[in-house]
Amino acid sequence: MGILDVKGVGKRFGGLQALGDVNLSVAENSVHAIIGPNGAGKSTLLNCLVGKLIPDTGSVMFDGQSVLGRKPYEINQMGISRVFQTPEIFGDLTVMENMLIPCFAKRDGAFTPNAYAAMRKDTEMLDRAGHMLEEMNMADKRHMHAASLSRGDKRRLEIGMCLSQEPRLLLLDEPTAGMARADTNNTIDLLKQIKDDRDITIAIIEHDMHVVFSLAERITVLAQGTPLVEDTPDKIKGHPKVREAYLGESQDAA
Amino acid sequence: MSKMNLTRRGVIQTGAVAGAAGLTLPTYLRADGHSGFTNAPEGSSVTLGFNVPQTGPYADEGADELRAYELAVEHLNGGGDGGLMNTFSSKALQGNGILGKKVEYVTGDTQTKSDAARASARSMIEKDGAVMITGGSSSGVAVAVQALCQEAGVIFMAGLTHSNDTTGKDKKANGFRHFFNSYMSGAALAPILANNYGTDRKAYHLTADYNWGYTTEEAVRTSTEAMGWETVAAVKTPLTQTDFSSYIAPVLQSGADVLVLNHYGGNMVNSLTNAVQFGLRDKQVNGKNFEIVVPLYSRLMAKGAGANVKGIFGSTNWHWSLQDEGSKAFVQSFGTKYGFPPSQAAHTCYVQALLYADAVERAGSFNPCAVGEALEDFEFDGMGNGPTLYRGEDHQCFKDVLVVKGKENPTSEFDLLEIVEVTPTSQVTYDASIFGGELGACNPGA
Amino acid sequence: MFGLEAKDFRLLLLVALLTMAAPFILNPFPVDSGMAQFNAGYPDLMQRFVIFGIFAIGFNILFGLTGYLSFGHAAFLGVGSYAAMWMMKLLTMNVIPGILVSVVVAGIFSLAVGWISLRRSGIYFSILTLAFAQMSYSLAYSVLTPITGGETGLQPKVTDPRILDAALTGNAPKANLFGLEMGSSTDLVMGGWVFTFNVGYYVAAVVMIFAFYMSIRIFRSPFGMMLRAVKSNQQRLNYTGLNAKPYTLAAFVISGMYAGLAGGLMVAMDTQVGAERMFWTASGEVVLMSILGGVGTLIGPVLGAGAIKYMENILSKINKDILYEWFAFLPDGLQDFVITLVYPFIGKGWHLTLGLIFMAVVIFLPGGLVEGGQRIAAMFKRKKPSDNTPDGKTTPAE
Amino acid sequence: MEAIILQVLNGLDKGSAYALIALGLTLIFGTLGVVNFAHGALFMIGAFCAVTLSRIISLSHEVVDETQTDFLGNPLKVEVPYVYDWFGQAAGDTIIDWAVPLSIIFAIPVMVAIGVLMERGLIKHFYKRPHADQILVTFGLAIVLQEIIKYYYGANPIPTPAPSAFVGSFDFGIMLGFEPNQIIYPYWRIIYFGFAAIIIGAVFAFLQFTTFGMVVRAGMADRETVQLLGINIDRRFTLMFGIAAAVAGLAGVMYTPINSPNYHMGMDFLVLSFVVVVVGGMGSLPGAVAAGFLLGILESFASMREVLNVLPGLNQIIIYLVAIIILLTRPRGLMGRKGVMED
Repeated sequence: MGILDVKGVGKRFGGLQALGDVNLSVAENSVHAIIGPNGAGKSTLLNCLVGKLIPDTGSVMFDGQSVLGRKPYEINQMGISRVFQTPEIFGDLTVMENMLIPCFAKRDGAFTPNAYAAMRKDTEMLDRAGHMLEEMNMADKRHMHAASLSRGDKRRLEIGMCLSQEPRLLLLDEPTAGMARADTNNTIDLLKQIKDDRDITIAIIEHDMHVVFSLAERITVLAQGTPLVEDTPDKIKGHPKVREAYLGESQDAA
Repeated sequence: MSKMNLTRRGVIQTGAVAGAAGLTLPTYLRADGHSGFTNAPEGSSVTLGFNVPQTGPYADEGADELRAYELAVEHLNGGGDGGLMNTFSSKALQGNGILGKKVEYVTGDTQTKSDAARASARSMIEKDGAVMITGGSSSGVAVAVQALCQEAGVIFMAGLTHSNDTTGKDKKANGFRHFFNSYMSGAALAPILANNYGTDRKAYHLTADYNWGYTTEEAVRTSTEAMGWETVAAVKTPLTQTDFSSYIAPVLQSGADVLVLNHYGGNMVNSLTNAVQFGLRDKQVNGKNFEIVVPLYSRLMAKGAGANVKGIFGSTNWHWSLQDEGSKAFVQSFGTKYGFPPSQAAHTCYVQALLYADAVERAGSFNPCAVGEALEDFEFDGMGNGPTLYRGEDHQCFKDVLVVKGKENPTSEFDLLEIVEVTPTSQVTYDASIFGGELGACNPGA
Repeated sequence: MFGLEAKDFRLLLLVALLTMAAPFILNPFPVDSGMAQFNAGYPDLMQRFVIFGIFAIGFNILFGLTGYLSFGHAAFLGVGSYAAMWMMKLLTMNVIPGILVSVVVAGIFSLAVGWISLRRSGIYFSILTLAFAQMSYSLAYSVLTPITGGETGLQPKVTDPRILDAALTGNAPKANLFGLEMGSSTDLVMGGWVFTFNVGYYVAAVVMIFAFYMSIRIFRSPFGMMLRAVKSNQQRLNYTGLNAKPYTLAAFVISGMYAGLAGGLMVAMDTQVGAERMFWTASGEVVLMSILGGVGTLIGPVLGAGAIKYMENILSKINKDILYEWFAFLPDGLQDFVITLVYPFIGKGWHLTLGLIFMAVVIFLPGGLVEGGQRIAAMFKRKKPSDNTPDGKTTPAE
Repeated sequence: MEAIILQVLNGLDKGSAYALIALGLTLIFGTLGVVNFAHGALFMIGAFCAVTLSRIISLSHEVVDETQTDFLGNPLKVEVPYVYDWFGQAAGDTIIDWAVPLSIIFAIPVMVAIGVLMERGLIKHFYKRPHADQILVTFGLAIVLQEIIKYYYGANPIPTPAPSAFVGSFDFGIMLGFEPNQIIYPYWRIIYFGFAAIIIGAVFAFLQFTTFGMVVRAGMADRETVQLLGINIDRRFTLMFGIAAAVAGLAGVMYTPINSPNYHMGMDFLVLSFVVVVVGGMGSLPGAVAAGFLLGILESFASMREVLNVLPGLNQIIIYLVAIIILLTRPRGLMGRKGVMED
């Protein structure tokens, strides 16, 4: 039993079988990567985990509770935070406010009509958000509009926002997609540090093998909607099936 | 502080400063209307408020009302040819303003919305010191502004408003109406319709779905049914309707042979145009020619409907082709100044302005209560509608009503209606109590 | 002070001072001068400034913060007005019950409309709100005439039951606050100037200052932040464990209650209600007010409301005679020419001016009048050497 | 039965007007992504093209007729149109009589010019601005346009009749075997329906079968890609705006005999046309047409007295009621695409 158990999940879009029969278990406090060529169903699987999609068959259990049929915000409140492929932040708000929102969501729940409360007096929240910004090395940018941050900073901010909720499971959807090598390495370092600093489970969907092999403790290879193999990074590296799946893909990509 | 006090003029000195923080200068504090009524004119002039639609669909009608008011002011101040002052039976007006005070005026835009009309009336009362408000071209506005004037303590001389409510259930002691109403239209029209179309007719009503429509339908129905007509159906149409085809198409199927359009303004122009388009008037039903009736006509609306009005009966308050001395004098005066004949809206507004001025002269005071008393049960002549009574019980004028017909061969763009009959006052008089409402006491304001 | 940041408190204080001193500020010209036409310090218009200010402040809580563009807010204003009017007819001419009930009724009505309309977003939401408002208007004008008075609207009458008040003697009932009549005024004459202090205006002004204060509280609360987050990125909000729907619904109801409050005050100041108060153009007007003043800013909507009401009431009253008076100093030919040039834009042409100003503001000042003010302020600042780095971006504009 | 057939006819006729106006609106939205609140004003300007042309045609000079007097007792001045002098009275009358159909030729270049001018002068600068700004600026433009028209033509409706050849109505009832006069419909409205069908068909064919149309459709789907292909999509979109303006204008021209045009007819149609477009689904041409006919037919049925006797006031709210029901059951209207105008 892992913290996240996916059993027999299948999803069809019209005539397309996006997910076949996915079985997956993510162990608590591990870093688990899901890799696979384009169209393998990685994103569909992720969307099934966070409530954006409801699978046609199977079950998804988080910490012993089913997430199926729950809304994204409910699943988040259960302890799953998601980082998007392109950073999803509140662009019109300041960096500080971006960080405050998840803090409030963690403390006050999905809806609190605290329309009369003065935010600037809520030192608990301000401190928590401030600490998180410091941890992310963004304290000096707290008054900037989030939209004006660099791509790398946006990514940091988004990860920081997720972490401020103290999630038990952090889902990352290709966190380094489109990044320059330097930024990618920074992100890897950041994730490693996160892993070292706290008790957290990380599930990562990734394309970039460099990232995967730097971070993951276990890897599931997905192809055509079904898990091909699941094993440790070392074993995966030399696995013939993986090579086959990836060779085909790399030719396409060229 | 607790007295209603809306005036700007006639400031008196009390020397007291109350509550106005930070004022060190010697000040004059207006505490009360010295003269005992709102906006008592002091100095050499008196201000009247002309509240007419200047924007919105009735803007042209409002423009004509404003022309009439300007003309009336000119005449009151002794300018021009004196207009109706020469034919008016009361000779109190001297052409030297009102009570020797030069008449000035302010204008406002009602937008034909009661909120906007009240806002502009209040600005004229509160800011400009108007002692009387007049004008408007719908009953909604008339009732709203009348209630305001009652509260503020000024006289309201209604402009064009045809609903029974204005001097019926919503009548007010400070409000007066010269224009006729739905009841009178019905009473005047019915005999003419019976003479021309026979007493065995089946009528189909299309009625604008608001107060004025209801009272007009009621009036025409009652009086035509009394003549022996049968009402086949009455369908209400939304005010905002522009295309009436779906209401007109089923008329022929119903077996009706007369269509009554209880519509005004844009509604009337469109519904009549649509009805004629459907060729209703070329049809034979029950062995008779199909006919259309428009209870309330105005020349401006007839102009909008163009050739479609030809031969269609309706009623109107006044028409420039009347040949009595008063009408001729007014048409002469207005036509010379503006180059075209006045509309009925212009006429009623001009007359209202003169009647007010005359009442002030006779009362010897601008006090609304005195003016109201002078107007109540006032009988006059020479204003274009024959002998007229301003009935004291409901402040409604009783006078002859014109039944008109769209002219077959107009000679100009103004020559659209011809007078068929002048229904005498006695036929359109009713008991003041039938519409309910409470006049209340006159309110002089301050 | 009052739980506000110093900057916000200064703004509140400024607004309070301006509203309290409005009779002076709005009457800058002596009564007998030619410019007196531009004086706006008479009770009706001052009352309208603050009432529409409240309406726009409330609308801005929904539109400015969440970005949901309602095209039906006039319906809540109208419903509030009807409720207040019925309180005046049935209970008492004291304005307190009327105003309270108008807020409650508008709140309930907006809860129902919001609950349905917020199932959709974007223009689909706008059209749903528009549809509800237009239905309210149409029904109030026609089949609901027994309740709404239809075309002629409702006014308090001597014959109304009014169970809490003593019987009236003949005269028209007047709205009051424990005996203090809304219509009563005191004039202060200073030289050629006359300043009018009206009870109704000050009652409305106090309510507006309170409404403005509440809106600052909302803007600066976590709740207000969540509303801005809804506008900024609903996706992220959902994945941050927050349920956007109750937030938007709460904002909708709050702004509906503001509209109801404005409607109730309108009846309290001027005892009349008509259905056209709910027509879609009235809803459009409050949208225009917000955008003209500056969406999402605290003070913008109030400025926008003032600007539009000023044009409607002052510009529309200028007629040709007044123009001739003004330009009397010009030689005849030139006078006629100038008047021909100006005339289309004033009096009955005030709509044209309004349209042109909207276009100009949207094209050149997307942030509305507030942005205009900021630009002017920045121009002055730039001249001074001590240009402290503007941290204007740090907090949402005021 | 007769009543129902009649209301279907009414619905088709009303629907064709709605569809025609909504078509241009959704075309502009679909191609340019602009919410055009001035579209109603374009419809109104079209109608005033007809008014203007008929005034030009009947330009007159005054001839004093000593035998008649005017209202002030002076000799009557009779207005004699120049066309009488040029072509004789009979031919002159015919020309004046056919002013509305002639206006179509006059209106097309005028409307296209206005549309192009509007796009180049104003709308162009608003592609990247929020929809609220687009709404406000075009709404401001609509007010300005209608005030200009009001300044020159007044507020009163101006009668603009159809040629006398089309006066009266056609008896469908006899054709279908009913009694005479049971199902009649005016010739001009039948023509309007046919005209609308032709215009709608032409717009669809144009988009479907011409290269220009294909590029525009591709642009509607994905503007950036088309631009990457090196096609000057902007110029085509400008022309598209001109075409949409012309469609609205023609709808206005042909509408003049049905209802006398006035300066606020555009505003009267504006809300309705937006409801039609949204019910059809933003940016969907077939949706707009389908919604136009649907609302037209339902509105007609709601105006039947048999219906009103049961549900008084239904005719007041039917359009909005239908809009609410459709939007609640079909989130993006009848044929809307996901993600369009939802933020």
